Amino acid sequence: MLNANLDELTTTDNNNSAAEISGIKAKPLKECIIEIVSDAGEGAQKAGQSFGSVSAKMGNGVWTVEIIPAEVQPPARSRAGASGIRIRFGSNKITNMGDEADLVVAFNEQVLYGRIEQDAYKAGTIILIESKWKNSKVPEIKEEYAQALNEFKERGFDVREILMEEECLKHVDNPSKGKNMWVLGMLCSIYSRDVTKAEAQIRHTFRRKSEKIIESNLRLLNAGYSWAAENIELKFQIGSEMKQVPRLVMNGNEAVGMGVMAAGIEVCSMYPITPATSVTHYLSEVFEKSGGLVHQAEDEIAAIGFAIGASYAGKTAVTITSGPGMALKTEFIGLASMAEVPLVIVDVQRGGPSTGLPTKVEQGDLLYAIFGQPGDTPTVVLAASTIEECYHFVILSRQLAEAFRMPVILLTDANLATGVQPFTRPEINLDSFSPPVNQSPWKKEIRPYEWDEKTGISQRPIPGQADGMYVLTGLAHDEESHVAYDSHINQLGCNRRSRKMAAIHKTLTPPKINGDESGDLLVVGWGSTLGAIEEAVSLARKMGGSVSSLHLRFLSPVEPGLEEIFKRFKKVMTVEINYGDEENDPLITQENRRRTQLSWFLRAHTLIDVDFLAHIHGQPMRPGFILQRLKKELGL
Amino acid sequence: MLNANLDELTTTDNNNSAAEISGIKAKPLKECIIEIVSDAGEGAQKAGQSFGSVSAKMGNGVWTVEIIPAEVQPPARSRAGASGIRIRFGSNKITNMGDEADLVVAFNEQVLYGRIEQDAYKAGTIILIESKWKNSKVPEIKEEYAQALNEFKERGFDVREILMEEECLKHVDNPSKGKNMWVLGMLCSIYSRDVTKAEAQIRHTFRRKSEKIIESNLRLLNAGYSWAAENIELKFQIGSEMKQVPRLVMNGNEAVGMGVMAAGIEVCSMYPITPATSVTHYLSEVFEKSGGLVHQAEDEIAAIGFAIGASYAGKTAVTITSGPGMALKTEFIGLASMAEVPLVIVDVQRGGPSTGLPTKVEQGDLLYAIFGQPGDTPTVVLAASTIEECYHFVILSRQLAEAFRMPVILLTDANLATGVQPFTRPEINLDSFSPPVNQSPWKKEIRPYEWDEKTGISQRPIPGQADGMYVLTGLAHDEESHVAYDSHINQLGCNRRSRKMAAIHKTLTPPKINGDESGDLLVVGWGSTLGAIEEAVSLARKMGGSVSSLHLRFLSPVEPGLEEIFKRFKKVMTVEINYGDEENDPLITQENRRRTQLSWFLRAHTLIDVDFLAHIHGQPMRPGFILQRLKKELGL
Amino acid sequence: MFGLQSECMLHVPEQYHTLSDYEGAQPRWCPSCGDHAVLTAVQKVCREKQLPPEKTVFVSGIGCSSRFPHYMKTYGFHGLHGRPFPVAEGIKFRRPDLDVFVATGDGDCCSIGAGHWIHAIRYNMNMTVMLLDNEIYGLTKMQTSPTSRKGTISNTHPHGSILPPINPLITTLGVANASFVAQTVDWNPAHLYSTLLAAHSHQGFSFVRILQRCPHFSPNLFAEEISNPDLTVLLTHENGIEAVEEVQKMYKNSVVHDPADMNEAREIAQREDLIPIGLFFCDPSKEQYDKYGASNIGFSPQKKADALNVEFEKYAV
Amino acid sequence: MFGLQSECMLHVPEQYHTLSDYEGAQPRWCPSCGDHAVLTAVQKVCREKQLPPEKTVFVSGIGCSSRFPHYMKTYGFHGLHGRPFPVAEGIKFRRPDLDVFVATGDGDCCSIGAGHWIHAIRYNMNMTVMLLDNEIYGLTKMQTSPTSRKGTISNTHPHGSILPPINPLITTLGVANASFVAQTVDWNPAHLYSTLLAAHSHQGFSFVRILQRCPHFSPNLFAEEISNPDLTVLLTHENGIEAVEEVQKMYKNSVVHDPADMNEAREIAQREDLIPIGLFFCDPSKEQYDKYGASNIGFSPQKKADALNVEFEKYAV
Ligand SMILES: Cc1ncc(C[n+]2csc(CCOP(=O)(O)OP(=O)(O)O)c2C)c(N)n1
Ligand SMILES: Cc1ncc(C[n+]2csc(CCOP(=O)(O)OP(=O)(O)O)c2C)c(N)n1
Ligand code: SF4
Ligand code: SF4
Ligand SMILES: [Mg+2]
Ligand SMILES: [Mg+2]
Repeated sequence: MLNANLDELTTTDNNNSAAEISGIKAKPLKECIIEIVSDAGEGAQKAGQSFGSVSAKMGNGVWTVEIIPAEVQPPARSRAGASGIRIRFGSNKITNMGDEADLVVAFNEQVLYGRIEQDAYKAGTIILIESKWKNSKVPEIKEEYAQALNEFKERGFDVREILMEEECLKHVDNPSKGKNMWVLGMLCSIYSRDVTKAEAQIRHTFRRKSEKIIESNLRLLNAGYSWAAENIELKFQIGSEMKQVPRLVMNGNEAVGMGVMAAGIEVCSMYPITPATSVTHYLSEVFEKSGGLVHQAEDEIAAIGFAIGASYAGKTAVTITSGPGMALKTEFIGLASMAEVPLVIVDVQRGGPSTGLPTKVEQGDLLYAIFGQPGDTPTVVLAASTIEECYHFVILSRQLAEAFRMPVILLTDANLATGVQPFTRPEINLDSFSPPVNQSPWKKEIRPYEWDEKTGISQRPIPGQADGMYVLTGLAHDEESHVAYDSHINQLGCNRRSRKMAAIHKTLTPPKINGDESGDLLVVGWGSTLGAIEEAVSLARKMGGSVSSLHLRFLSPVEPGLEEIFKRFKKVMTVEINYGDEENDPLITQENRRRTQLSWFLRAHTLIDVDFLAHIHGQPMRPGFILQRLKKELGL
Repeated sequence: MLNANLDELTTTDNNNSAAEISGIKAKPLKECIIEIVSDAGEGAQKAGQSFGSVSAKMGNGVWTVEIIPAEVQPPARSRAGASGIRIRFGSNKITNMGDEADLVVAFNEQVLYGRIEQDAYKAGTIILIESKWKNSKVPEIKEEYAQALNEFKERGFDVREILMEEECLKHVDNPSKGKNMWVLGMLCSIYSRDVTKAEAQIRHTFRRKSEKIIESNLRLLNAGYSWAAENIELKFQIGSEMKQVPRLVMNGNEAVGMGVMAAGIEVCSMYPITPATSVTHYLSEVFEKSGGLVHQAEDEIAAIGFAIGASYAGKTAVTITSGPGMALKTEFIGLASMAEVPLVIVDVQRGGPSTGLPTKVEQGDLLYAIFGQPGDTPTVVLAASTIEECYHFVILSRQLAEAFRMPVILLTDANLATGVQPFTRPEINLDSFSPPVNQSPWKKEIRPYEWDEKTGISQRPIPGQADGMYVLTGLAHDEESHVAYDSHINQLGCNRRSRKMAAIHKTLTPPKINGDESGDLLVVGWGSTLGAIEEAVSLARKMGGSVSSLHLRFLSPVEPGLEEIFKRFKKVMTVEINYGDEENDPLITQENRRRTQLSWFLRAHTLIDVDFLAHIHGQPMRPGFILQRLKKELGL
Repeated sequence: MFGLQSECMLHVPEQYHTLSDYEGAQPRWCPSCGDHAVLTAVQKVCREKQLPPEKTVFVSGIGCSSRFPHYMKTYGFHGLHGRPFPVAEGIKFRRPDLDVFVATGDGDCCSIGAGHWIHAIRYNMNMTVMLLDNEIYGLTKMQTSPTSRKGTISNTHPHGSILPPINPLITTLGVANASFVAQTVDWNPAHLYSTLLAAHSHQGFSFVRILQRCPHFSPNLFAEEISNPDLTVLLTHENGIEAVEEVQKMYKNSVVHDPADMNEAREIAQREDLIPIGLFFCDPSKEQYDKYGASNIGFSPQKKADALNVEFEKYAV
Repeated sequence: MFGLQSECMLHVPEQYHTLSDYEGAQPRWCPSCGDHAVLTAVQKVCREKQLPPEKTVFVSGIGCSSRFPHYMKTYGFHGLHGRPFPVAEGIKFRRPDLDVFVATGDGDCCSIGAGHWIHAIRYNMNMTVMLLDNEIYGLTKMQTSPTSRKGTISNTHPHGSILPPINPLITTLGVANASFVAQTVDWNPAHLYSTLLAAHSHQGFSFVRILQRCPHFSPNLFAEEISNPDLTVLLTHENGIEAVEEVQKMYKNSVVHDPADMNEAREIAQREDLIPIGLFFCDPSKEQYDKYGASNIGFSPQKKADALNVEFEKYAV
């Protein structure tokens, strides 16, 4: 099952010592954060992705995340137009995008401002900036550039001007098309990347382009590499300390898409919506080959209705969407729960409420997923915390949906969707590809909702099975699926559907605690904040803080043992990308404080006073932001 | 403002002593529950409503509630077809439908079975049954009837057979059309009702019919009255102990409809759905005259979008629906909250989940109303507990929606919708009819979301106001309503919208406690269960129980002081028509027990272990059901 | 998850199905409701075609008419108001072996379901669609429907409805990829039966509007047309609905209409003087989305695993 | 609640409005996006008609095209994807004094918004509707739209889309109560302007499909039609779009089409060989739902109180 690439990987030079390149001794680093920022369309992301892949192939831990402009069609050289990529890489596993960058390559000074507004840099951050602007024929630009450079220096940045385009012009006619590859070469030199791996990566990236284009890109790569070797005295070396196992590298949406295939799902029904759509872009390309199809429906209601129809007919189905699309699926989720149709629903969360922040991260759909239904609607809710889990949890979701005959909502978010990280290449399990139900003849005496008294579980017939015929309905119904408005039948049906949740709960184990089993502070998180929380906690622990963390994957039913665990800590606090009133806001009291979703949920669940640290900046949680609060809480 | 009818009312014979009718001494009663049950279409409801109105006019407290068949088009003489009415009336205010009936008039024996299955009767209940069936030419019917009568007697019912149709035939040709009026006459005699009031009521009910029809109905009324006076030895007298004030009598949906007019609302936008539709049936008749219009939209999404458009344009608007319709409104409610469009949303709750129990009562939309949105979406949620509140809370909802520029969800339910009760005739306040915004020129310097820092409140311009122009958006936006994805702007906007909730909270006072301020048990309720809870609590208190109750009208923000109040009681327990796992269900533990919606909410809010008593029988809560549990809890 | 038999290639016993093999629960419509006649006709079509009940699925929304599946002894899906089409499409998408029928009402299809309706026409999946058009909301007790005639007195328009009705035939004919559009009436069992039979035989989305009486809420709606057959015009053509003698005798007004002629179909559908019944348009060559859906079913687990492995390779480092 | 001035009878200062009075935020569409041309044409129409900006409301859904309101200096409502129509209807319902425009995209209107679209046509409220049809999803980055031609390569159909496109003109013409249906193109400013002017002048729901270039995602879509005006056919008629000389000179293919002729309108709309531009159908006599909405506005508080009192009487005991 292994391929050539992997053989390459296992023979990677695993040495950690400083290498010597072009005479300068490369400084060994444990890890590093770099950014490439530009106007939209200048290829910064492609360069960064290649850099990330090369680093992953060199055995590094990697996390890359796209910098998406705030505006859809931002004007050039504007703050709102900052587009690009951040790559955090190191000798060990990297789990989040980190805090301020160590080095940034900027194509103009205005986009840098955009990033400065996001607190992307610190004093000392190295700025490699395209300096053609200082020669601009437009006086305003010249002026803007000069002024910005002064300001950057005042802020303590280590600014180095580079005439990137001029350098490119030495090798190609139109530098605007390949500057990104020149930058990639430069970075490869600075960070002692294996340039043959970078070449291979370029060949892969441009595999559908002409040889001429590939050649030109390779030329620029090498030019950037040589130029840097000769002109820049920065040289770093990041070795690998990780066990070398076969790995895949992709973003969370690709991981969900692959998970859909690995789960043996046959129908993915969707309506485009950011940031979920790219899952289905990926599937639209390749799903056919694994015996599945994407259906682009006329809207989100139709998308889920279609998936429910397919599932009713015995075909495994998923529907994928984000916030506003989830809102539209409300009624059909209720039907799936009521009529017990297995269904996987993936919600790639974005900033809300309403249309909100379409491209940005938030964890604001938690309570909607659990309680967002008129009437009592048992639904399983799980959340992926890593890109790897994006893959595996789709498979798990299908299994739960079918075993318990109910809808399963899998929450991911915009941070996972666009973040890229290598993870262990999964084993493929042929069992996943089985059809959802045993299609041997149905026993006439078994009713379509023959609820097990204890677990609420029942087997379902599918069309085609003689003697299994029934009419599914969203009205109150008895075990025959006959419409029945009697008091006791309604009570019975609700009860049986609810028991499935207790049955699932029984199969869960308490969450693992990261850190000591008791102490001063317990941080509770869920979803994509995992890496940042654990990093902050481990930093605080190194500083002597008595703090641990735990991370929830199952939100409904929630994992067992929480109350008991919480009681072992003096204080419990969630970390969430969600809105919550601050304690010292005007008019706010303990009583009327509107709390973040998870903290609120956990209070009801444990009767323990769970506090929170939260923001809704549309940005991933940073370890530094969390650490700051931990230090305050722990008196460090 | 008072009318002739009211003058009549104030001169009502207020005497409580036993009257003498036809020689038999009428037995004085404090209160009484009677039912009329029949196949659908036999006019039982019309007779019962008239009886209720007459009783109200005689100064009694009254609660009538329709008995709606489980089936849409049930076959005749079937258990599922039981259709009719229950009237509970007494010398004091009546707040709920009570427990078992004292007397029932049945048009056939099968519908009685339907009611017996609902535990509508007890040993000793008097059954006046149409006995024509015993002469039926269909042997099965004869047999069924005979068998049923035996069984009824075995159950201890006081069965009296009456050849109703035969009696009617003495006065009219087609008894199937007027039997109900004959029954009304009979009941008037048994309960010493003022027959001239009954005549007036018939004239009113049939005011659009021909004089011939009215005459025929009057004839039957009087025939029934005389027949009973001569042939039935039952005679009761229910006096009035209530202060005689001008009153209106109507059901909760009519009260909502009148509230809409009284609130000065101009646009009611809806899509038909049971049990909400009758509000708009009523409004469709009369709204025009008070300067409003009902818009029947193509679906619920369009209905709320239309209302939001109207409100944006400065016209007060309401949208009215029930469970599945609420589900469809999810996305637009989010927009109204995000873009701060005042809007009243009335949700007449029915049994869920999904299509569920369309005609039956449940309180299952509570958490949906509060949390049913992707992202943080501050929304005011209030609930009417009485028919009177159905009226007043629409007015309050409009005021809140406009003062705080946000959506307000008003929850009622199927029990209030169809229950009929007299309440004090409200004062009409001309101020209610003002347009929503001050339409004098807008000051150019005021921004469209000029959020007050402390309260989050801002004034809004409406189209037509020069210098107020802005583009409303559901995307994250700043105070100018400009789309902005910056971290701090998103945080600011969410924060300002949230502060409005704290500001509303500050205006609320703690709920009044029914009973002692502290004790063994506190019962917490909301919505239509008020009457039953208070009745049960007062019965338990009379038995020596240390129990009090409180009833919430504001659920979001929730009324202040709860934690402090709860702490004064040894145990707190909600009473809800909602699903919750029973403690001793298989697999259920304290940890995985899925709790009812209000109890869950209050746990998070107060960190106090709030228990619950609940069912989802699709039936109103009965005082006896609650009392039973109170007795257990209190060791009575 | 199970692995015993798969891919819905189930064993269907060979036996002759009688009418009662298709009869489900006792219908609970009002006694003289037009839906009864439709049910009977459909059951006859099933028998005529000898559809295996277990391979037949009736899908509906919510409404009196949407109770239909309960009264069939087949598989059924009585879903959400306005949403029968997406569900039916999902059922059919990867199950070419199933026979799918949709029963919908004028509110269900033309009001809340209008968007799905338009798109269902365009998907043109092989299914038989019966629009039970009583020009009123039955189940919720007499509200105006989009097909209610202007001036209709209903509970939401007690002073008469404001707008002219939607004509479901013309609307359907206006959607790209429409492939079969017919109209019939509940009160002529022979024409009803022939029309449904033709609809079922057509490969694609067969849309049949059935004028349906709701005596409970609009007792006089079609009274005139029923008592006077001259108010009906019968569309005849060799490619049209099969000409039954009794039907032809009954309706003296008839026009020969070639169902390939879209322009004429629209002109006839537009007529307001007479009720045209028969086949308006039929084109079996239209693109069928269910063919796309069936294009890659039945892959073996190994084949799926292989495809996944190919993907892994692309992302391997 | 306030009581100072009411019933939206606001004082509008008399002044001459220049183009810049209608110019809102700097448009953020791609530089050569067709939406720019539409924006310019609309601003000219506003100036020509001297619409008071504060009495003008632009309503949209979500999409590139739905950014439109932000670029006007009037009131605006940039709402939810697929829902511009209900919002616009609500705005217009009780505000006859407002001029309402709707800007919508092919996904917004014809996919997720299809149901509302159908019903908006039927309501026939007085508003000007611009369907900016680029045959693709722009904002979400190139997915298939219902108007994408069969075989379109998009991110959701990388191997080519499956179905023939919906033709928004024919669909609109198929809905009862349609009152104004026209088509124009973004690349002919004169025709674009005349069409929008005519649409705005029409009393009722004026539906204009604008073929709109999205150079970002489908650079070659209308390239042929733009370079070769003979691929366009101009509809002319004395009751049609005003005949501007430069337009008539440009398009040699023209047909005289009476916009009262619905059947011919449908036939022309069906043509696939040429792009027909001009007025397909116009009937100002159709029922207008906004007239109903405006039928009882402006009641005094006392009148409302009196009506309520009458109701109280009915329910008094
Ligand atoms: C989301 C939702 N909205 C509204 C309803 C209420 N409802 C049920 S059936 C119906 C309309 C029925 O009319 P039609 O589709 O014409 O069917 P008919 O009863 O006339 O056969 C409505 C509005 C519902 N069940 N769900
Ligand atoms: C409920 C919902 N679903 C999906 C989306 C995502 N979305 C935004 S715009 C759009 C389609 C845009 O296409 P179109 O309407 O043709 O406008 P264009 O961008 O081409 O002008 C989609 C699917 C959304 N915002 N809301
Ligand atoms: S109400 Fe009308 S449509 Fe419904 S069952 Fe009765 S007759 Fe048929
Ligand atoms: S993506 Fe297309 S439609 Fe959107 S702004 Fe760019 S060119 Fe215009
Ligand atoms: Mg109908
Ligand atoms: Mg588009």
